[in-house]
Amino acid sequence: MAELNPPPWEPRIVAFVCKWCTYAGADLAGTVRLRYPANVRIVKLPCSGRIDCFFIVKALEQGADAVLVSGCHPGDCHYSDGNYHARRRFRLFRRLLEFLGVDLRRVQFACVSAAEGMKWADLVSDLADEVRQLGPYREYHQMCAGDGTGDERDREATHA
Amino acid sequence: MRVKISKASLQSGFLVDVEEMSGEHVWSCYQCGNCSAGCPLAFAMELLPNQIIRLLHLGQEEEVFRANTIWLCTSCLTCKTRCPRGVDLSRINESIRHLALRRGKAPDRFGPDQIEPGVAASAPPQGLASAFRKFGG
Amino acid sequence: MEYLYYPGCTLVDTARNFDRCGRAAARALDVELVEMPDWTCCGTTFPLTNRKIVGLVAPVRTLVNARGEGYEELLTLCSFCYNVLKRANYAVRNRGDERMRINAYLEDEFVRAGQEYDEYEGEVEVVHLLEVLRDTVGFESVTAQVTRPLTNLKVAPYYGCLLLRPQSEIGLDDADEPTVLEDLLGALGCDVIDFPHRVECCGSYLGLSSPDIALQNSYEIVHTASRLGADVLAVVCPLCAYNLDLRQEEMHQRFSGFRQVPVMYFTELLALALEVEEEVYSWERHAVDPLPVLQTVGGI
Amino acid sequence: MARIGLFVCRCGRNIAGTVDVAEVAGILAEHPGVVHAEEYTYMCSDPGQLKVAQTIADQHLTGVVVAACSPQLHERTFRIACEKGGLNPYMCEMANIREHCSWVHPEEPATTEKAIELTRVAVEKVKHSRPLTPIRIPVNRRVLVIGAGIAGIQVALDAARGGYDVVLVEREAYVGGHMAQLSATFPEMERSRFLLRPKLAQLLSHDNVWLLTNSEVVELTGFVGNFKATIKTRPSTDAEAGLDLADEVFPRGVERQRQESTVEVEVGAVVPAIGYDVYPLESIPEYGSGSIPNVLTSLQFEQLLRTSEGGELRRPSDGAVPREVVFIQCVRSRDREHGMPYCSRICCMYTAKQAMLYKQRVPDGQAYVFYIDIRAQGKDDEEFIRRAAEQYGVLYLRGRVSRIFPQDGKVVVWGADTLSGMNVEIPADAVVLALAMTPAHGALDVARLLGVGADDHGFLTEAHPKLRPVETSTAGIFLAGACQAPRDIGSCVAHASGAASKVLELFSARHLEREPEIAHIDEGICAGCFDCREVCPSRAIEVKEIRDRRGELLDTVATVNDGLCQGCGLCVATCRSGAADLEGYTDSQLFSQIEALSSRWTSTTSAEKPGGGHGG
Repeated sequence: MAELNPPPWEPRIVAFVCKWCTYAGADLAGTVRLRYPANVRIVKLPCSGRIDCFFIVKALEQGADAVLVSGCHPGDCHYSDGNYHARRRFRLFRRLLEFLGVDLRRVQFACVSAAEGMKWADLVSDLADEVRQLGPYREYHQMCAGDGTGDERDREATHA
Repeated sequence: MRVKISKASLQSGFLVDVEEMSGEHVWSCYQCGNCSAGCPLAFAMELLPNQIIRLLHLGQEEEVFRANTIWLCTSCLTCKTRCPRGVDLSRINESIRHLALRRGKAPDRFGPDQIEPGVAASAPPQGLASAFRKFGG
Repeated sequence: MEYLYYPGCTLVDTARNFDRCGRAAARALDVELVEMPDWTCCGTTFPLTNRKIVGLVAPVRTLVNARGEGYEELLTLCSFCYNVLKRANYAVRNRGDERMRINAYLEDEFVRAGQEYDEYEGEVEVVHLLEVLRDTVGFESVTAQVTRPLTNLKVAPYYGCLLLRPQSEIGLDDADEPTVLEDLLGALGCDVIDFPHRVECCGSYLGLSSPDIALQNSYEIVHTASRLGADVLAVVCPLCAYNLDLRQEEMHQRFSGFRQVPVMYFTELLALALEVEEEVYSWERHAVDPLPVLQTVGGI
Repeated sequence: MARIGLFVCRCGRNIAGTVDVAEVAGILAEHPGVVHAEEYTYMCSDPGQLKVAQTIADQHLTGVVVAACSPQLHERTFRIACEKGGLNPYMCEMANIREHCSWVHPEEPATTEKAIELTRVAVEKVKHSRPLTPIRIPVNRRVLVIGAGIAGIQVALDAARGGYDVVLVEREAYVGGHMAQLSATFPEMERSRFLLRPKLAQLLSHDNVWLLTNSEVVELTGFVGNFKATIKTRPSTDAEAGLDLADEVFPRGVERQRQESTVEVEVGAVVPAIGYDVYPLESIPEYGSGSIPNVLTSLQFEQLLRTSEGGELRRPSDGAVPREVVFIQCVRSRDREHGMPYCSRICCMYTAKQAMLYKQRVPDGQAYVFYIDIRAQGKDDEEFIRRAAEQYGVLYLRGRVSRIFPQDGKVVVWGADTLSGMNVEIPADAVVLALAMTPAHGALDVARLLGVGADDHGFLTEAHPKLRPVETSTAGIFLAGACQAPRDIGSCVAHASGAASKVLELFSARHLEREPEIAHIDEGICAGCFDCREVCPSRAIEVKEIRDRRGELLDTVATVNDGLCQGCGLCVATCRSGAADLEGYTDSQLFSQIEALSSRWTSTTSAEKPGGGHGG
């Protein structure tokens, strides 16, 4: 029997979220039965401040096509300033990723509160669409293996 | 246009007359619309039954007399049966009809002269007598 | 059993068949309707304003005369008479000021006519034939005496409004959920239709004073009955009969897709089921002839 | 080697409707470390929980994973079940395959695939979990109540009568809040001050209660059982002494504070009872923004009624007796276009009260009420409104008022009466606006200060509207009165007693147990850079000196005070040497979860062992 054409490729997105705000926002999206694509896998953390940059790198290394980091809005953090530290840390980390040639469109940061179920659903579907256009993230493995093809690097060079 | 309302216009006596003649408490109506909803003749009425009561609340005599509503009430008592505040609109409408007739505000009275011969032959006397009584005053 | 019977103006005029079938059917159930001598108008409409005491004169005079005949009950067939007499009786029994004023009025009239008069306090009980059939004769015994059951004759029962309302003063049956007509028709073997418009107003006297408006009401009722497959529409009041039967020709012209339905008094159906002999029915009084459907379906 | 039991819940059709539960259990049954996998209709049911405890005993499980709803709902339930089965509760994890999966994705293979992956993540996490025991901490049996309106008073009284100390902080110079400004209450029509007086007397004489007026909480640190509050008291100005409020609302015996002072108190629980405010008339242009004389706010009219008891009611502008008074409802309430979509709940009732009180003062006066819907759901409320309409002749006009403007000495009101279908104009002598109830000014600052949520209007957010209406998501902080949502006095008192009962419940425990998911620092690795102390929001990082036997200082390292640590994990992410870690969210747990999401799993069949995976 002819091989069933394999299902169209779907991006794999790992989301690191804080349990007080974004995780509860995702719960709310469920309670009100919103619909959004099933590309995202949530990893729960106590606060966005707990999200170590290595988690993001590890997720990309394990084949994630994009990583989403989401915590509380400024001022809402249950630990009062956890998300401030996180934001400063990620701003520096983004410049490092950019320097390393990681496609920044594949690492996104957001704030979703416990009351913003709709925002979470929209955030996930927009991100899934965007990454679907970008296609699978093979460049990361090529970079790790050191045989990155020119185009990625050149574009970075001209761009920097 | 805008209707001016004041204490004077509210206590114009019209409502008091209607309450006295009908024995009904017009103020206990809280405008739920049940009477209008069930009235079999509402479709042909220029003002709904509940609006007649409303205009009594606001002392708007002329508006009440101008409308055909009180002349289409057949006293079928659907409204009284279902009114949550126990208001009997049939008695209120009859009182207003009497006031209209007395104050010369009634449209042309319905009398024997308005019956065509063909109808008179087949019409039940009960129908004629009740029509004359209701609209003759 | 004997009842003092008050026919009313219409039952000796355009609705004579309603009256004759009633008397004959009652007699068949050995209920004798003794017509009240020199009865006068019942007042047709009950006075709804406080001060119009003169509106009570006609009904209360009839009640006083009925008391004079020595009967405890006064039986009526037409729902207008039943309503006015019953409400007048209720007023006398329950509203002291009206009792006092109407008695003073009648006393003056009787004394001037050389008759003595003692105060009327509502001693007479106003009853309707339907009540008597239900509570005294009993529908089971009606069924037992039915010789020609009207099986598979689809009948839509129609009460109109004054037979039942106001419930607090009439009390014949529940104003919104009556069953007495259904039960009677069932006792006669009819296939009784669950008729939603059975207590909707037929247009009443507006049929005469504003005919084109009232046509909408009567059409609504007949059209619903015909859509529900009714062979016959059973009524209790000659004015309902007028609005629902005599105006079906106008309905036919004005509304497309309208199937006519014969309208019959419940006493006609009662008489047919009891096989009362022929000359009480005057089918020619019906605008829509019931005979065709009675012969094919009703087995008459 | 891990012996993990997996329980996949169908949740009736909530999960089974779009996720192939059998396949989730089937695939994961083969996962390394999983020794038991089954599905069940309702895991949170008693039989479901019993199944967990039973399986732990029968199979000697070292870890449990329940793939079901959100852990926010039943993590506690299943951890207790594990404890009953003899397994340390922290060796139990939940996979959220309902709110995050079955409820939001259609019935397609991708949904079941996601459920499998989320469950695999939980299994991998449990492999790296460690048994933990809750931390016991002392409880400070004193409660801080913010706001001395009727709600705050009730909490303070209940707690004081419960035998605990109360610190009652009130921003104004007087106590009694808005209730002290009212004339009478609905539907009983009792004088508000008379109702307040007994409660105030008990409060001001109760030696468990320390009342601080003219004071505000400026800082709050710590956590349940161990809060530290800094309270600033401002000098009471002479003007306040002259306030026309009768002295019964002035705390006798509290000497007037001359200069500003600050005090710190240690409390175990905090109850904000900061009440409400009224929408500012100044920002309502269509009603004159306060510039039209004889247009009064409901509170201003309340004061007029209170000061005219038994006498003549005269309007403030010219002292005349108003013969025609128009009350306008829903002023900025139920007004989405002005960001105020909610109903303020009590105005229909107090306006009827005000109209009746007005008619008592001015018998030949006429009161009108413009309304959209009369909302009178409390006990005897409907009858109360009917009395206003029928006995007192208050004319209820169904419709909003579009504009009011002054015209030859009158306030002309343009409204509609939709019942009669007429536009109406009333030249009134006075207009009373039932202004919307807003949170007290500064409510958002209080929310931020206490670390509790607030909705976008500023009403403080309860933990759960139905299940936990007086608690907040922060342990030890409870809500009382209108600060949570508009409500009337009766409901404020009930709500406040609810909050007080939570305080008493908290204080009645011998000691307090805290989740053990807190940070710890490996002294062997810690280089003593103390970056962690810079970021710690709970100031839980302390300096520890390591000395040799002779007391020579060898090293200084960071250590965590497990009484203060809130478990945010900032120190762990900041620590460059990896000395810090967070129980429940350790690096190894998180890395194992990320690897569980590796694409290698999905591309290979479950049977084939992943190369180089971090096995159990």
